[in-house]
Amino acid sequence: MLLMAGSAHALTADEAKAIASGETEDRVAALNKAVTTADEKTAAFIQAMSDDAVKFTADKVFVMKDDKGYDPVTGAESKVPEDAEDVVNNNMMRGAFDAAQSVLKLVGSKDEKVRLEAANALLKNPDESRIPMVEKALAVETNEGIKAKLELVRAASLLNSADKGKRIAAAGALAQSKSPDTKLLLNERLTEETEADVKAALQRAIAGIDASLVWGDRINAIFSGISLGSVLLLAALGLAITYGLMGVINMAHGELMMIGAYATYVMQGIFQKYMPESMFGFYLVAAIPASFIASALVGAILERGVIRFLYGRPLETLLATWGISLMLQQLVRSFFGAQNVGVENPGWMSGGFTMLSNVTLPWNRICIIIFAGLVLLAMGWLIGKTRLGLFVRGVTQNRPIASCMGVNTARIDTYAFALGSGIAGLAGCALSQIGNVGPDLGQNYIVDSFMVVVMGGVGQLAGTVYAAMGLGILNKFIEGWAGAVLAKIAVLIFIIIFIQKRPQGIFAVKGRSAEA
Amino acid sequence: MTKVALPSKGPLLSGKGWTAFCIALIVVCAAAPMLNLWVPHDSAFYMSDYAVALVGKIMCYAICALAMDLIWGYTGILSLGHGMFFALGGYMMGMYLMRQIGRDGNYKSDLPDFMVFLDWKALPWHWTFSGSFVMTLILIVAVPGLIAFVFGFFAFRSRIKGVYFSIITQAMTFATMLLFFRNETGFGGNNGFTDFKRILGIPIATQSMRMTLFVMTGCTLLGFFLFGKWLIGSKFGRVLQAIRDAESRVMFSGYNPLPYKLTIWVISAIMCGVAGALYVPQVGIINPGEMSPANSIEIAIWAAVGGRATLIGPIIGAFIVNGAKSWLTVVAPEYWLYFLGALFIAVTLFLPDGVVGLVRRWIARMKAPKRNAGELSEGRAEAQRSLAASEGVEPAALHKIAVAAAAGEPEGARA
Amino acid sequence: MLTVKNIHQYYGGSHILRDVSFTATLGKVTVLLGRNGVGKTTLLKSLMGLVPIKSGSIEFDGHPIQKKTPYERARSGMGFVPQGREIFARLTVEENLRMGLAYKSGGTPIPAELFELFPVLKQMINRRGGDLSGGQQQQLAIARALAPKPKLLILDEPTEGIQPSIIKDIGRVIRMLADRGDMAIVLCEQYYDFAQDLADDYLVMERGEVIARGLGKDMEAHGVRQLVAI
Amino acid sequence: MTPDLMEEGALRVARHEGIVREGMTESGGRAAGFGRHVTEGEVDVAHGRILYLEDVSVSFDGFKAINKLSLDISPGELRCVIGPNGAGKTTMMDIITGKTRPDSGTVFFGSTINLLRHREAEIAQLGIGRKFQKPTVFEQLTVFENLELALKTNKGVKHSMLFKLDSVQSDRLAEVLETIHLAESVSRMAGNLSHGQKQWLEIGMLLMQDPKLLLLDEPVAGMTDEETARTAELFLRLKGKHSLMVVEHDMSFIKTISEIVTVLCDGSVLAQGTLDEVQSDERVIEVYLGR
Amino acid sequence: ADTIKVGVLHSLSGTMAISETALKDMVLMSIDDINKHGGVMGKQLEAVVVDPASNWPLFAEKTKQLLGQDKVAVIFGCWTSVSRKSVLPVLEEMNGLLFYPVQYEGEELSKNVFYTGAAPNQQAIPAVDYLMSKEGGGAKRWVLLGTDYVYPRTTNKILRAYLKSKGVKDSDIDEKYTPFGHSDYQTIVADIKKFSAGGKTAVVSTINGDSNVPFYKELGNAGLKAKDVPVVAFSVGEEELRGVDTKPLVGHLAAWNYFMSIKNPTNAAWIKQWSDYAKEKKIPGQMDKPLTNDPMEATWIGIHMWKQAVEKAKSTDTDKVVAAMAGQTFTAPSGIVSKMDEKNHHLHKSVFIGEIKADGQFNVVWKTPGPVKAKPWSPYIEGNDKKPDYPAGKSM
Ligand SMILES: Nc1ncnc2c1ncn2[C@@H]1O[C@H](COP(=O)(O)OP(=O)(O)OP(=O)(O)O)[C@@H](O)[C@H]1O
Ligand SMILES: Nc1ncnc2c1ncn2[C@@H]1O[C@H](COP(=O)(O)OP(=O)(O)OP(=O)(O)O)[C@@H](O)[C@H]1O
Ligand SMILES: NC(N)=O
Ligand SMILES: [Mg+2]
Ligand SMILES: [Mg+2]
Repeated sequence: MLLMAGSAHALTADEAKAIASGETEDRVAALNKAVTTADEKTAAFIQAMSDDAVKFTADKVFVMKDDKGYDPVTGAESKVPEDAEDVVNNNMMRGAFDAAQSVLKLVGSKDEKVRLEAANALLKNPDESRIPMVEKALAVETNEGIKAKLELVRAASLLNSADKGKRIAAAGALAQSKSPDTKLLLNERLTEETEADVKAALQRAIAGIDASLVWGDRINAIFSGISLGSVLLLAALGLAITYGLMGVINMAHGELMMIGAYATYVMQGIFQKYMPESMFGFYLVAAIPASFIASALVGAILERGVIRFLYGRPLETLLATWGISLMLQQLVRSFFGAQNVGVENPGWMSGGFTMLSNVTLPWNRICIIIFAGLVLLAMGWLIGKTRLGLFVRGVTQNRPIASCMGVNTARIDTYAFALGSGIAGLAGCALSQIGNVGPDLGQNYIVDSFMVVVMGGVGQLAGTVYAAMGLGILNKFIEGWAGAVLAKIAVLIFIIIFIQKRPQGIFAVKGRSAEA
Repeated sequence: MTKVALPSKGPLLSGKGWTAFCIALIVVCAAAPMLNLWVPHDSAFYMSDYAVALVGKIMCYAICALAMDLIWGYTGILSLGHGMFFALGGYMMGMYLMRQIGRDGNYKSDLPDFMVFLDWKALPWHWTFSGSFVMTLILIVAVPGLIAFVFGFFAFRSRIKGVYFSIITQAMTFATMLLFFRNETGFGGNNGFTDFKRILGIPIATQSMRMTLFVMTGCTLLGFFLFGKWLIGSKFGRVLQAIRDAESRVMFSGYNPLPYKLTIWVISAIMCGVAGALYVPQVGIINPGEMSPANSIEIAIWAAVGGRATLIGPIIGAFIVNGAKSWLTVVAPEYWLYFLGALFIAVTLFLPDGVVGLVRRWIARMKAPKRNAGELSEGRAEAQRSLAASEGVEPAALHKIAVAAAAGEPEGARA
Repeated sequence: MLTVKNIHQYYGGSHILRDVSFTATLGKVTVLLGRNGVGKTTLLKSLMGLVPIKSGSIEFDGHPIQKKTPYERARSGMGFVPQGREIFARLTVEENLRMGLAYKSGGTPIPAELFELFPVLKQMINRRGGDLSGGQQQQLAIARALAPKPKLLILDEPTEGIQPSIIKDIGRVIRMLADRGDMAIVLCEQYYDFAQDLADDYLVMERGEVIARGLGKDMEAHGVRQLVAI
Repeated sequence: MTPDLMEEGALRVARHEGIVREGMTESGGRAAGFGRHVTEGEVDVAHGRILYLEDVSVSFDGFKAINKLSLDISPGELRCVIGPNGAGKTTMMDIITGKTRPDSGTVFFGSTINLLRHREAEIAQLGIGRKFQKPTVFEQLTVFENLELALKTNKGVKHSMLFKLDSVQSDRLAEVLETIHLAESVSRMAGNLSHGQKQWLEIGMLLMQDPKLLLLDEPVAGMTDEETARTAELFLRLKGKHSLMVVEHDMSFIKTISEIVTVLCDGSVLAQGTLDEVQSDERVIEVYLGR
Repeated sequence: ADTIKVGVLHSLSGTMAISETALKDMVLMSIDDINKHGGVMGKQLEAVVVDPASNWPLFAEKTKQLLGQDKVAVIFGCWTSVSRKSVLPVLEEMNGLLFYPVQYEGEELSKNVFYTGAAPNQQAIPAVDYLMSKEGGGAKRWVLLGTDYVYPRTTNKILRAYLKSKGVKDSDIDEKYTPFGHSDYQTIVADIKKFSAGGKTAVVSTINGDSNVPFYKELGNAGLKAKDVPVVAFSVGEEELRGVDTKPLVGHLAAWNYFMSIKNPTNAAWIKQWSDYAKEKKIPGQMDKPLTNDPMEATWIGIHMWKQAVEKAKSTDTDKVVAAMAGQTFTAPSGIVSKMDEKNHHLHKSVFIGEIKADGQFNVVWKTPGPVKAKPWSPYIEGNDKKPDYPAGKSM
């Protein structure tokens, strides 16, 4: 179905060629022209163009489909010569295609969501020439929300109108939408505006928008603090067991995280290779147990092979685990290469949740916050409430006596270390969703993890949580006004000073049991 | 009433010890220069410039390891921030060396190149003394010493112990590293200082200058070694070890641990600073990477590999680890981390007292069999007991004393 | 119940236990006496498997156990109250007692009689073990060993640091346990009167060797007190 | 057998026969070594008290371990403190030595020194020595070095760098070694001593420290009766020149040494008096001695 | 000797291994290639590989060793500027020769070094020009974002001066730095978003390799699209994108002198050679997904030009080779005939601007009409106008 049936005319070969090749500006002009009189063929061609599925030669354009060329005008299959070139679309061109498609969708689509998106897209790329179309769309639009958006689009399009009155009115209208997009439009106009009263109107509008964006900034800052905190927490939780409880100064903790991340990568590969495309999004679900098991296994091997000979000699564990960490890093380099490997967010974790016009909370971070919470609860329950947890705590405090109570200490040690390592693996799995997966992934987190565990008070799960969240939020708060480098320095200095005040961390064990 | 025989304090070094010390001194001051300067290059005995540089560098590291051992091995305080003191000493020396470049830099200016590049018109305040060699020497000691003093004073006063101390020292070096990375801090940012031309007007890139630095480093190392020996042998050293074992007992015995810890901490920091100052002209570069937490951990590792709470151990450890590193990165560039990692694991598993501990056990075993055989052949417990009684010690002590004697270590220097 | 034959033990090069042999029988209290440093603790630790023996055999309930790990020995029914209490400082009193029940199945309740014996433990059930006073800790250590109802109870100086009334209670408990007839008890003790009161059999050690042994009722006659004193 | 040991043996026998003669404490000239008082930093005991606690309270997470405790000790006194497990005896010593800060109350050493204003090391230097309930010695040092460190001298850094044992001090050390029966073990690592030996070593360190007030937390725990007797003898010798506060559960030991016995219960004084008096106190029997 | 030794000085461990390992393999492949074609002057090349482990002083030490012990004729190596600065004095003292294959900040010229990567004017300035153009989006405001070290700082200094010369106000430039290994770009991305509401904004990223992945992931998820705020990066190539899900990043840009996606026969052949080599040697990572990038190309060009120069000089003597290097040409995979400048030790290079595609490759959207001569002494830095365009100490 087409809106402008009367004026629509079929796509011509010349038009197609003008859109496909030449200087970008000319192509945009040709496109905008074609859109005003678009028919279905034009729409299909524009779609193909924005999919990069078009080739051209000096005199002909081909729409490509399954490696075959079709004439965009006639739709007939035609042979593509060897020397045909791919179309190249740069950002400007892509923007133009988006706008063109939006115009077409605005009236062509029955789906309200599509129309709303189209309206949003147009708002980012307003053009006075489209006003008639927008008005037509307004006339038939029934959805209030979309109508309001379209009003904004019209106002935005009028912002560069030659008529001063229209510009002032447009500024007023745009001020109603408290979003960064409209602010950008107003600002852009402001740099070009010469008339004083229009300038004033623009500035007023901008100030109004600014004021209402403040809350969004605050939410952003807090969210990013919590998010950083949850990352720190995940990184530190495993260490809270291997170091906090077991007393192993585990310098290979980071590498255990790295193994979890690589396990996620491997799981992704397996899904890509053996699973239907539609299942790909679930690779991460499978990667969670996989990363836990992979790291736990490595941890168990380390404990059996090295660590268990070193209980009661914590400083020696530093040396041995340092050696282990070097070897694990190199092992990964030998297997996977020194480069980073790519781990994708599954579809459901891509993008973000738009909370306010200037607050988009990325799904991957939201998921990690939730994940960290779940891991924390599970671990707290396991350590605090189960028999296994009791044995772990008992054994780590006094190995010989625990064995006299009938506890198989060697086995419990292995379980405990494997558990800590497995949690590190889970952290690695989570981190693969926001950062690098490479051989030195672990090195970036080891210092932070230790700081968190120690600041919380060694052996204090609750302290670890407080420290992680505290440092995360503090870091982001300072970063907001002093920049990332100074923020990091400030946080480190804060830790130094904080420990002066509380030499045993936030949750110090008080009293005589601390000395025992 | 039997007269109690109190153990007498051993000399600073045993006879054998002095001999070994003198040999080391001769090697450093005479043999190495001769092999480098006067032996023809194609001779098998020629000590290449590369070897001189390498050994010189490792001797600097050995000083750090020694410093680490005083604070960690003997006092039980693990510092994960000694890299910072090392780098600070290095930076003090580096500033002087940068000034000595004079107008020979890229920009032909009196200011160091990086300042010209940042459009600075004058030296920042903290470069005030960088022109004077004497002031530089003072600063090499004073800056690490003062920072260590302030940091240590507050930390020890707050009774920060164990890992808590380790972690804040790590935070300290990490923060300083980030600070020095910034160009605004005025230490050349990430690149740090390099391209040095001369010291005291004498070109650095000459063999004789290099040899001079080498000899100075060697003598400093040996000097610090003797100093450490003396310190640890004194009652001061024993208080340190007592603090390590039972700090509360030390306090209830009337010692305030604060000045003790602070003193050894500052001494240790200064030693690292001096090592850094000797290191910079020899390797030709100082940059904030030296303050990365990993570097400080490595210092501790040298000490552990060699053997903690012995003075010779850390020196040996520094040579073994760094020698292995230099060698393996060439012969097995893609596998050396496996070897190095395995070395660390092997040392902890099989040599709990480091290489020195191993050597001691060997020596003890060489001497012990006779004694053990004797004990076994006698067979009867009664006889053993009377032997012990006649020696005036418990049977358990017999063995201990034999081991200590065999290792030839004077009092107060046990693992 | 427990038969120890010719065991030898060394620390490093020094011979700590020399050819020690003895038996402990069900329903009897075997008391081990000796001066400081003669190797009593070492002997008890060897029984538990905490220190390895060089030679000799230990038989418990008819099975040789000298090759077994401490936890296997515990599971076969040996309970241990170590010298110096060694409670789990950062576990609560309740958790300490649960550790004592480690090899029992998950839901096994803490026997209520323990709290009758040591009421203070009930009172401090949620306090951290390490915060208790020295004597309270000692009581906890005994209760912990009793919790799984062992067949053999080994006590290393259980009265150290305990107030007199509770020492009496402990004495009564030990007597009672022995008299029930289903538990053998090995008790190492410095407190001579306490030891003598409880002893069915006694052993005196000197420099790692058993130098005297006999029935508890003969202790006075054999001049054991003097023996320990020299 | 040395005459020394024979003497000890006699004492042991005497004790068991319930005869403890007064004069025993004066036996031998060895006590002289402990009597050298240094005048500087002298504690003011003009008011007849060397230690004075008033209304001291401390609680841990809401649990009142010490509850309005008041107690004083005169110079030269040997005070025994008994009380049920958990009565607060060790906590009281923690407070006196600066290890624990009380929530309220005053603690004076002599009549001029407010102990609450001082840190552990200062308190030790003022002349309060302490033996812990759990023996704490420097495990990695030899017996000799343990004693040398405890020796009463200037404990500053510079001084200890340059320190050398002089002959008087060596003699002192040898003497203490004899007293604690560790002469044979001078060169052994303290960590390798048995429990009882460590107890002795810790007492030896206190002797070396030569404090005016000795706080002894269960000094004979884990000792044989014979050694207990020796300890008793030692304490009796020390008293007069030194003030002692001894916490013990060994009633026969208390009986040997006691003058005044303080019974602590639930963080405050329950009873005080001679041993006989408190032993017959119903409340003491109820909470402590048992029937 | 019947072989000529060639030093390979790239970090195989530590933080820089991520980038440098591929360069080591590229050197080895080039040597393989040269040896297969008869070597240099009839002699086979022999690689001496060492691992300076991302430790800057170790670079100097290894250089000493390569030149002094192993007597290598030339060294191919270094990535970071600081590593190059560290070896420079050693090279000059021992008169060694280094080929440095990475884009860098300029402000240096040594007669012992040939710079086969880009100087700022061969990368940064054209990129900014493009973004300012209507076609590139007509950016008015600029975020200069980098890792806190010399290359980004210098580049940004030059860019700031350049932008000012184009009439951009200081308030329209936001310079931001993050520490090495920074992995949390939430605040930065939020700030960019905020800043970009003030006018058409472009981001110039000099973020160092390792931090790019978290940066781009954040960018993608926060919904900052290339159409709205394009990011042009100077240190992000095919290799760096290996670790990124590029779908949300389509349209962001990079400026280089080479892209793997460039279509010409030389490049096709070279890529094939590399994939074959990677498979044959089972190079981890590369054998499954072989990638080429700009520094690899620069390495390849460098080693071949060195071969040509040695053959021209008939000697591996540093001075003779340096003299013979002047004006050497080589057909580069980027599709041009690359020329070593007669004087300034830098290559003449074409500049390409590519947009990231969904498959992790780049779509070349703009390029210079021809090779650009390097200006190691940027004219936008005060005092550089008087600098000679040849290394000091070199007889000209
Ligand atoms: N870990 C050890 N290393 C070396 N020797 C030790 C070790 N533990 C104990 N010893 C020595 O072994 C001997 C026996 O010690 P043990 O602890 O068994 O004595 P004990 O009879 O229990 O003494 P006490 O009554 O004082 O507890 C002592 O001489 C002691 O010094
Ligand atoms: N840090 C603490 N936290 C909680 N409770 C504590 C703490 N320290 C001591 N207590 C409690 O205070 C009380 C007094 O303890 P204290 O050790 O002083 O007793 P004591 O008189 O020395 O007993 P014992 O004779 O058994 O050694 C005990 O009930 C103990 O549980
Ligand atoms: N030269 C660089 N990219 O550091
Ligand atoms: Mg014992
Ligand atoms: Mg107590």
